Amino acid sequence: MKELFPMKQIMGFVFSLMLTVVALAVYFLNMSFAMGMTILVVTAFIQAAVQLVVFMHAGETKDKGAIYTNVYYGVAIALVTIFGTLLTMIWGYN
Amino acid sequence: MEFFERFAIPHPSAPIYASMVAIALTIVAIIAGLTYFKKWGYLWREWLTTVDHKRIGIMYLISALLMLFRGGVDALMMRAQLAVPDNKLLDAQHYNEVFTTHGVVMIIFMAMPFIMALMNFVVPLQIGARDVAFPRLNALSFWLFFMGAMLFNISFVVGGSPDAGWTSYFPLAGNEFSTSVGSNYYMIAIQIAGLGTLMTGINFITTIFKMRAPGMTLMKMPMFTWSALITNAIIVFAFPVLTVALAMGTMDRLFGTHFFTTNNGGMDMLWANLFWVWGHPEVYILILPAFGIYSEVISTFARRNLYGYKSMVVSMVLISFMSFLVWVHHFFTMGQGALTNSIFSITTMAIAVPTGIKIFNWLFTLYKGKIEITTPMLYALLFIPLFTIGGVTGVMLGMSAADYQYHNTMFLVAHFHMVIIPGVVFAMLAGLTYWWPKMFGFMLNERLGKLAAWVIGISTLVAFMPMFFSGLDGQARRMYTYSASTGFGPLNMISFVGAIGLAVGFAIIVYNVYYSVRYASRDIGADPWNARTLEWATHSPVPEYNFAIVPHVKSAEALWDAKKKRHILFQGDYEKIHMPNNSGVPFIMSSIFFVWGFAMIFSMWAVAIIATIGIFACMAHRSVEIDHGRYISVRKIEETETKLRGAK
Amino acid sequence: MKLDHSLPLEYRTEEGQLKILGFWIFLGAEIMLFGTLFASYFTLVDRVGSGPSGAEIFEITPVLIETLVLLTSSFTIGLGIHAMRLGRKKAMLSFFAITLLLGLAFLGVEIYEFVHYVHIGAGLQTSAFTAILLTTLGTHGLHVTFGLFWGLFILLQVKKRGLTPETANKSFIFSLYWHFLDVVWIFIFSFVYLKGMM
Amino acid sequence: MSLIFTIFTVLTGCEPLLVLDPKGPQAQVQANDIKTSIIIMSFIVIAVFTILAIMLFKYRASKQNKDYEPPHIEGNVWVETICVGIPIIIVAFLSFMSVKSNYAVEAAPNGYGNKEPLVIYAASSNWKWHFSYPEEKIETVNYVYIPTDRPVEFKLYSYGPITSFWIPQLAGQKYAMADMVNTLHLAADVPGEYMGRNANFSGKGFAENTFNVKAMPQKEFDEWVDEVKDTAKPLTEEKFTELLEPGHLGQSTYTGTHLGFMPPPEGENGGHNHGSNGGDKNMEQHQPNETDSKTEHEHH
Repeated sequence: MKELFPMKQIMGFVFSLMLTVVALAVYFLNMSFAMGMTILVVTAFIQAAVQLVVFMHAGETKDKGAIYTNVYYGVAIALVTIFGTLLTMIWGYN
Repeated sequence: MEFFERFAIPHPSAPIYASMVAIALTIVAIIAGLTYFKKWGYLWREWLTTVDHKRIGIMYLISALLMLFRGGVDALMMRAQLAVPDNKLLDAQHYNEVFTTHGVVMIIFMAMPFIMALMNFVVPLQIGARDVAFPRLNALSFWLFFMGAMLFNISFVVGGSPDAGWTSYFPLAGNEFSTSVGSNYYMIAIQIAGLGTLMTGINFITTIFKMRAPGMTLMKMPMFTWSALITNAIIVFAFPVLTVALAMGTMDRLFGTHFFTTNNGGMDMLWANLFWVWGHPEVYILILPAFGIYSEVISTFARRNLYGYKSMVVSMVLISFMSFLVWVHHFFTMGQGALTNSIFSITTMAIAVPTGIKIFNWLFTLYKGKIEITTPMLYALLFIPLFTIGGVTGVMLGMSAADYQYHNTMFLVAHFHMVIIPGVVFAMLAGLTYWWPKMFGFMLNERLGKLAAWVIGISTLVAFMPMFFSGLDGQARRMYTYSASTGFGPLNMISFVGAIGLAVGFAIIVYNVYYSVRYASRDIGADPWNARTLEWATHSPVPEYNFAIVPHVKSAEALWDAKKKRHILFQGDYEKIHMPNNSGVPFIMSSIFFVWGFAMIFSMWAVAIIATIGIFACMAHRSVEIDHGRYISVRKIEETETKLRGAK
Repeated sequence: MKLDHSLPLEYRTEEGQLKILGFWIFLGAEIMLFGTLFASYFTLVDRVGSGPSGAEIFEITPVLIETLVLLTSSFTIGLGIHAMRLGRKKAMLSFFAITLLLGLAFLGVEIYEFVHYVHIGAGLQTSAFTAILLTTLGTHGLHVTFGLFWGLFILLQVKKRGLTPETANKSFIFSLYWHFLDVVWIFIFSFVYLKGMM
Repeated sequence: MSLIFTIFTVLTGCEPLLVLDPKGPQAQVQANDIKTSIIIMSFIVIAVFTILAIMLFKYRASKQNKDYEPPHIEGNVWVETICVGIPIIIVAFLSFMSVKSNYAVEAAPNGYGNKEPLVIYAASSNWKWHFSYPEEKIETVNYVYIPTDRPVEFKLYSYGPITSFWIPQLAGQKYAMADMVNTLHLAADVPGEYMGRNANFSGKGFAENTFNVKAMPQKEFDEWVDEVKDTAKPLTEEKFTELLEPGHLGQSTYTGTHLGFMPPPEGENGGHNHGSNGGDKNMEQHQPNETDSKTEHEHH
């Protein structure tokens, strides 16, 4: 009967609601840009990880190596693209 | 009448009218021929609806060769125009259209399908699989590419060709400076073909990860399969960037947005940036499968195992990641400052290190070998020195301060042709010759093949070496003419001679195909090259199920070890084989995509909306359809195997 | 067809396993798609031309509603897959139906938001900023719209054909897609809206 | 490689290649980089050619015994370390050189640092170049005079597609774009006439999108400026709008510049990082006599 109750899912949901509330602090409280961005980066990436592990079951089969490599690789290249673009399009000129 | 005026060519000329007539006549001839010989049913059943990776590979091959011809004619026209100063053969507008289509056709519609052709045909055979992971998606990939290519190619008879260069920099390609529909063709046709490529990427990664023969661990995969895996990984992460960039460009042109315009906050630089975020990995998408082919060919004809297998794999993985870190070297001169340029200058030169490892590994594969110079091997041996010249000039271009002098000049043109022609085109020709017997059951003539290889090899040098010098002498690329006082004349004349030489070389290949179809022996067995990998373990031509019994593999050179160490590849009895059913949906859906693309290009919204609904209807059909495939019975397998063995 | 009974239904056939891995790789491509949109967004965010900036047009209420609705829908589809793995077809169908309704609600709020933007002079053609804002949001919105149709088709199939390896496989893949859209939304919520209103 | 090099140099008519015949410090830095890298790269090319020749000479099947079975060789750590190590050393050396040169070409020319630079705004339009001298208050089309022995800062921007400002013998190129101003530093050591052109494809008239550069001693330059001020017609807004029309023009000279009535996209008028002003709005804004103060907050 234990597995009938979706404990994992409920924990995940509560956790992601909490992270949303934390992220909302940047709107309701007055803080510096750096502080706000730090909070947003941390909460967004933890939320993404929660979805990935709890809801998407990324690690449950023997293909998990391929799946995680794929996701990490995608995220790494997306970050390179974002920061590289900012560097060449904006920061490089200042 | 007004409705039809938009389809007119903005800059008509006699050759374009002649092409229109030729295209019309060809279409009539094809339709008449198919009807007369009652081949419509055959065409539909065996080709248009096929999901067999081997047939899809052959269709890619035919498309690639057609496009090679088209892009080659463009190249000849350009070199002829520049052969003498102040030439009047082409005017500026035509020259601009010609070099734009030459670039797009050669990269997107020639080199890409050529790679797809060989990957499709060879990879499932090399890993001992029955087909790719998603056969129907594979057919859809091909037909999307094909329809994209056709859409792009009708541009020069309907509405006008794109004329802003293959890089299509905004704002030149935007509404402000480009009023014909040419750049719409560019945006939409490449988008459609790109979707197909992305699906291929997903398909092949899944295939290679999940469908390898028992015993074939990742480090026991043949090098071509490794290169295919890495290439497709790059495709999956690079092509979405192109999708976004093209979508933004399309919106600028059709819906009046301001992404890349010169007003309302638009940023022309962003197009260049996104284009090259895709564009540089694209270079490696082209070159890595070529490296895979050379690895197979060199080790086969040196009669030795590939030297440094592990470092080959590691260097490819490194290249795949680093290829995403260097794109800014395509616009060092944009003004982003010394720090940014320094970072990307270092990453650019660093990528030469893993590439260098590969060159040395091929050289050491020859060490203590028993080198037999066949046509594929000759291409590989010509590749090494020519590609080295192309490669080291790439390192020179990577020095950003010096790049201020190379950028946009013939030096750059010389560099990337010396990389792409020996790197990609020679590899494709080597691969074509090498796998031809597996595809068609007979070999291409070796004497004609070697003659063509020599002619093409020497002509490449003659055509492109002079450009290094005219570039350093101040000849910018994409100039349709120059005055005699510049002194560029003699160098460009030499290039023109080289271009003719290349044309002669390709003509010899065409003649070789004709000659070999007529006269070559059909009695060649399964393994005419005495090769090392799994694809040569099945019959030539390959039966639809590839292997009657799934092979068991113990090393990266499964067939060689079977021949030398008596490994047994095929154990057990025949079992019934599950195969996918043919489907007309990919072809129909892609045809609707063609209509959709055409409607978008000419802003015919009603047609575009109907076509969009059609596309989604095809997807909905796929969602609810029940298709469990079919089985080939043991009796049928026995019959086929006996027949094929008898042919030996 | 080979059936491996130690695995959940959606993984039981070889074809099913291929499809799940293939879909994960597709999601890799989607990461890059949205990554590129974000790269463009961050580049163009200050280039507002003569139009409004983000801080001038963003409102917290609809954004919060959208976020909560989408987070909840991600939770309910997670429950749906949980029910599916327990073989409870009815519960699974209800959870899927709730998910789709929440998706519809999300889309409704988003359409309201778009109409509002256009109304206050932040249309697609206003500036580079509005163009990339509406394109980024619109790409996500189109994904959700596509997901609604896709989900509906799967719902009907499960209802008609029951829980078979095929339908379970399709449902599982759809749930991956839906969770992924939620992840994308979290990033839009954080780095488009909250950063813009900070 | 060097043999081919000689042959081609002879073919081009004994004249040295423009890029390798620098007449100013910036082009000199670039020519040195190019020459050094050609020499280093020649070694790599020669090494590869030699190894390939030896392998082909020694291990041809026709030279081997018929029963010879090539051995199975996995690889060798030492050989592979060398094959990685040497390229890394070369790349490290070239990187060092590249970074040093980057900072050199992006700064005031070496040895001229203490002299006051001459600022010239160079704007491209389809398919012409407009040169404005804000201090001298004169403007030229399709030709530019510069003094020797004095650093020159070209401020580059475009009324149209992206173009690239290039004077091979004085400095490498840099883009001119519609929504921002780029700075190109150069100086001419020797008086003379130099070829300049747009190197980035910009449409139909691209091939002829060239300009002449004449470097002369400061005294002659000052005389020329005075002469222009005495003889040339003033540049009105109507006249400049007419000049912007697509097409080719010969060389012409004006007193006054367009910078007053059509300020370049920099500082508060720039599109770059300053989103509130679009290019269209720039063209309508009238802000005379601001050019001098504006040079202070440019992008570098």
